[in-house]
Amino acid sequence: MIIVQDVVKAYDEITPALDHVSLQINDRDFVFLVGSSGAGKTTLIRLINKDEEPTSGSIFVDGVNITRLKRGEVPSLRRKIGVIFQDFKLLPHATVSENVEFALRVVGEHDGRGHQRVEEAIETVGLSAQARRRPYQLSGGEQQRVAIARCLVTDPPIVIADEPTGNLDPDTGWETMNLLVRINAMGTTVLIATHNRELVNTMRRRVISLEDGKVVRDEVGGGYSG
Amino acid sequence: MIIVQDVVKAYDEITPALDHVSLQINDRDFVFLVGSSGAGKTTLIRLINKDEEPTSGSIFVDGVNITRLKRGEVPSLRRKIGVIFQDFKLLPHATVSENVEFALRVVGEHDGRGHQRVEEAIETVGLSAQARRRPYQLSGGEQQRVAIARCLVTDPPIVIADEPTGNLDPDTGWETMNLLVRINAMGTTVLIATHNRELVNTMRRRVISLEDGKVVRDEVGGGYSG
Amino acid sequence: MARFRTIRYIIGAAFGSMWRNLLTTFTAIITIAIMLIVFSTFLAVNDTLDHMIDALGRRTNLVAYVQDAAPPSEITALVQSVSARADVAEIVFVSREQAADDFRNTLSDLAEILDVIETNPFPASIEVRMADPEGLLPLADELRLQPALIDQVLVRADVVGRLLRVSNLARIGGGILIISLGAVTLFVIFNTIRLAVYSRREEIEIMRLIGATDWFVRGPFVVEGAVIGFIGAGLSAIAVVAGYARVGPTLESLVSFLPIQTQTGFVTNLALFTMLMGVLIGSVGSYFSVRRYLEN
Amino acid sequence: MARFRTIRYIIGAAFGSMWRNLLTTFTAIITIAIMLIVFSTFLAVNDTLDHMIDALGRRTNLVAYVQDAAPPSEITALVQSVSARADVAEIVFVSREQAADDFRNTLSDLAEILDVIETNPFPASIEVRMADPEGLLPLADELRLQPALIDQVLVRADVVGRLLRVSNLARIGGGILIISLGAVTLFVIFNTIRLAVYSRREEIEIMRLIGATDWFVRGPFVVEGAVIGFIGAGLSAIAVVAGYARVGPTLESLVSFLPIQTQTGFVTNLALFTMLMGVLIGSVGSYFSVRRYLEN
Ligand SMILES: Nc1ncnc2c1ncn2[C@@H]1O[C@H](COP(=O)(O)OP(=O)(O)OP(=O)(O)O)[C@@H](O)[C@H]1O
Ligand SMILES: Nc1ncnc2c1ncn2[C@@H]1O[C@H](COP(=O)(O)OP(=O)(O)OP(=O)(O)O)[C@@H](O)[C@H]1O
Ligand SMILES: [Mg+2]
Ligand SMILES: [Mg+2]
Repeated sequence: MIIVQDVVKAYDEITPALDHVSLQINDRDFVFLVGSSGAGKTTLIRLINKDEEPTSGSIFVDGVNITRLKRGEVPSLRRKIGVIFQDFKLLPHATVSENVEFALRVVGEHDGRGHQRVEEAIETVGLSAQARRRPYQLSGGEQQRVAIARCLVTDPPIVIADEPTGNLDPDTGWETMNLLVRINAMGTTVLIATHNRELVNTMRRRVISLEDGKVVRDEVGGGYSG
Repeated sequence: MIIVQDVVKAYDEITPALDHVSLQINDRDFVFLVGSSGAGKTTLIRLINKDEEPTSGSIFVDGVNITRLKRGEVPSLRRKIGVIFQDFKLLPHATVSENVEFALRVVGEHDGRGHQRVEEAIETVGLSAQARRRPYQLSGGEQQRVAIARCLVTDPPIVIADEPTGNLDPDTGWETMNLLVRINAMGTTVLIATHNRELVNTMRRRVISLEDGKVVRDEVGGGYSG
Repeated sequence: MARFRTIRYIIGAAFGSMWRNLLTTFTAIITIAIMLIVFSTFLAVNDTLDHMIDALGRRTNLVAYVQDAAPPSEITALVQSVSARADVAEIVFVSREQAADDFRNTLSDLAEILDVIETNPFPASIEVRMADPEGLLPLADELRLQPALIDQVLVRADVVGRLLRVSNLARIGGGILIISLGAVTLFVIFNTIRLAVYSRREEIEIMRLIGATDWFVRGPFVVEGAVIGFIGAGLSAIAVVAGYARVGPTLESLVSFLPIQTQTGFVTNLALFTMLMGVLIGSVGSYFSVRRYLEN
Repeated sequence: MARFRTIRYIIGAAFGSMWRNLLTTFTAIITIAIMLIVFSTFLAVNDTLDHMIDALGRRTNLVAYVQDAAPPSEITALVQSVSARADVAEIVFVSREQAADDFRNTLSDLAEILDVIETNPFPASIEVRMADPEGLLPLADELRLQPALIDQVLVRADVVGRLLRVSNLARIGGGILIISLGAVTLFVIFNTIRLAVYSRREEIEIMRLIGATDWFVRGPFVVEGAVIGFIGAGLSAIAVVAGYARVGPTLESLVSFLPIQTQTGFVTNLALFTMLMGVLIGSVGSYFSVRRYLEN
């Protein structure tokens, strides 16, 4: 469960990126986060992953106030949350396999079945043929799928995807979305920041809408806008 | 005018990224390049910008065989072609203004009216408030719009946009597309690689469709698929 | 088991990254090697000079010229009584012939003078080296009280004083130079590591964002630093030991008029010390270089 | 006009990037400064030793001991005829008293011997320094043909030879060390620049993709390298000139028995040379470091 309580995030003195945001995402929820460019979606995700600190307010993940975490406790929070980053954040010198494997090692689950899990994750996003390539040898969409595979391989209880279909063609985008729906059905909490109107409108799930850092709509079964 | 003649591009020994591609884009054309992830769109753009060399075949830009260009002649080719890169390729340490300004300096047009042109370009993509920020202080969509402003500020005769709306919300995406339509109307040749089905289907322009590195369709007034 | 896998991963990752950044690895090794070669050559030279100064300082500091007419037996008795004193380290009787020979040997470029002079101008003497310089003047006074045996007593206070000054200067100067050069060496090596890590800051940032612990991120860097330091220092140790073995004897024979002595033991210790330093500098340097990017 | 704008941009960009990467700029400057300080200190020491060896080598290399009974007028005539020879650089007549004084002065720690001996054992002599060492042995033979005036002729072939050996050794050794240390200095500085540029390779790649010419990309790096080299070398020059002015006289007075001379002229030239080198190394180093990323 993620609880965001009256959070303000001001990077600088101009307008804050998040302006008194409160919301609650329960376990097993499937939530879309929408809003125009610069609305604050990525900022919210960064705060939940404790990559940035809120200016004020608090955030609870599974009952723990993460703004109070000590340095050494941050890794275990991040292992609980799998993030698909908007800019992928792949290790530039590692191959596709190594990138996915690395996530498994980080959570300490790279055991006997490790290689198999890595291969399965890569297979799931359709990149088996590219497994030995490095990020700069991949197309934009392929890089995005590596990011997805790396997030899913560890089976985290919470998955946060930031614009996971931005570089994917509609078909691959749909497959990705179905994948997220499947893992949600198996118990994973899923939060997706997206601009993909088609997907949001078709899936009719809970939609949280941000505008200039404020929550302007939080609707179960909503569409992309209005 | 861009002429691609029987071009093969094989990064490695497996399947080639481009497989005997031939196509012609006339001056003032407005062309969509579609195809699933990994189809070869970015590869084709890279070849036209001479960022990669074709394995075989030749490419002519304004009558010049660019595969024959010497090292020293490449910059003038690239100044003729404005590219909006899929991964933005912004100078990481420069501000938004400086990034846009840099493009103007490169073409040697940063004269008396330089600052004004930079400001106008930034204004056009709606980033005046962020002009002093650096790329890592911008949202994904804002970075994409900086890339667009940088490409347009120099008024190049050819504009190539690689997935220019991937990180933009539908409204901003439409604005961007209208911008490209406007500059096309003023004489600029425009080539857009995109996955945005909605845009392609609505605009009904010429669509070139790639699949596994082959041109499978080249249709004036086409839709996203078939 | 999990811990063992992690350690294996860290070592593997270290070697992987060394292999991937081969040029950087190589230049880091060479930088460490040459800085340590410069530094340990300097240490070796300094040690040799130290020994030389020691040897010079160990020379006689009191000479009593014996009356030509003194009876040998009384002189022998005198020598024995003096050598019995606790503050005397060494006492030597130098005959007239020996004195002339010594002059010829130590100052060969003036030796011809003796051939010109034709007579031997040197008197016999008793040369004393003190264990405790404090006793020097009292002993001189005592000897002066026996004019029948001793013609004149010379205390080389001047020479001793000057030598001590030179030796102190050399020690202080050497110390300052060693510390400065050591600092330069450390700075250059640390800086090389720092810049190498700087170019991988993005990688560090990504690892942290995925949830890697500090040690998981840092481990490979520290191991890599230790290995690079070890190889670099090893090269330096080989170069210094081999170089010393080759240059030492040549030098010794060339400047035989100075009490130079090659100290193979010292150089071996120096080599071991260098290796240890290499590993330490490499790993500690990496540790701190990475820490900067872990903390913000 | 466009060209002028470009140059202004390049200089502005260079200072901008120095300011942005302040830590890297700073460490590059310090690295250059300390490497050049080590190098020029070494050059200055080497130059001083060179002068010392020269001065030692300028000492007499032929001594003719004059018969005590020789008439002074004939000796004067002989001196004049020898000094007229083209291959003789200098000729000095040393009286008996002078000989004793010289001995006392140059070897003060042996001077007491003269007091002990009580008579003056030194004969008068004619000391000759050759302009051309080739003439040494023929001149000696000529002098030996006048036994009425000249008692004995000593050719210091041994001393000269040994001195030449030491001096050659010092010159060769010094040369090797200068070249090695110069190479180390260059390597460390180039490597620092290389790593600094490496961490900005992405930037270079982007500039090229937008259509920047090689010089547009490279210009700021080269200017930056030159400025950093200039500042680093300037610091080194200041340190060396100031250090020399302070240490030189102290050293001179401490080891007055050796012909050491502080060469302020040399150090000033060295400082200027260092500055030039700094600018050159910095700009050329940047040029080549950037070239790697321009070419692929
Ligand atoms: N490090 C930063 N420093 C200053 N401002 C920042 C920083 N990061 C983000 N911002 C600003 O905060 C606002 C929200 O950014 P955020 O990345 O959360 O937007 P977003 O909703 O993810 O947009 P997009 O859909 O374009 O990715 C933007 O205006 C952005 O410019
Ligand atoms: N440098 C490279 N080395 C090897 N293979 C490469 C390299 N760059 C691209 N490829 C491969 O070539 C194929 C075409 O890539 P390209 O980037 O052109 O695809 P794309 O159509 O732009 O896809 P996307 O929509 O995902 O961006 C992909 O399968 C990719 O893995
Ligand atoms: Mg975002
Ligand atoms: Mg692409």
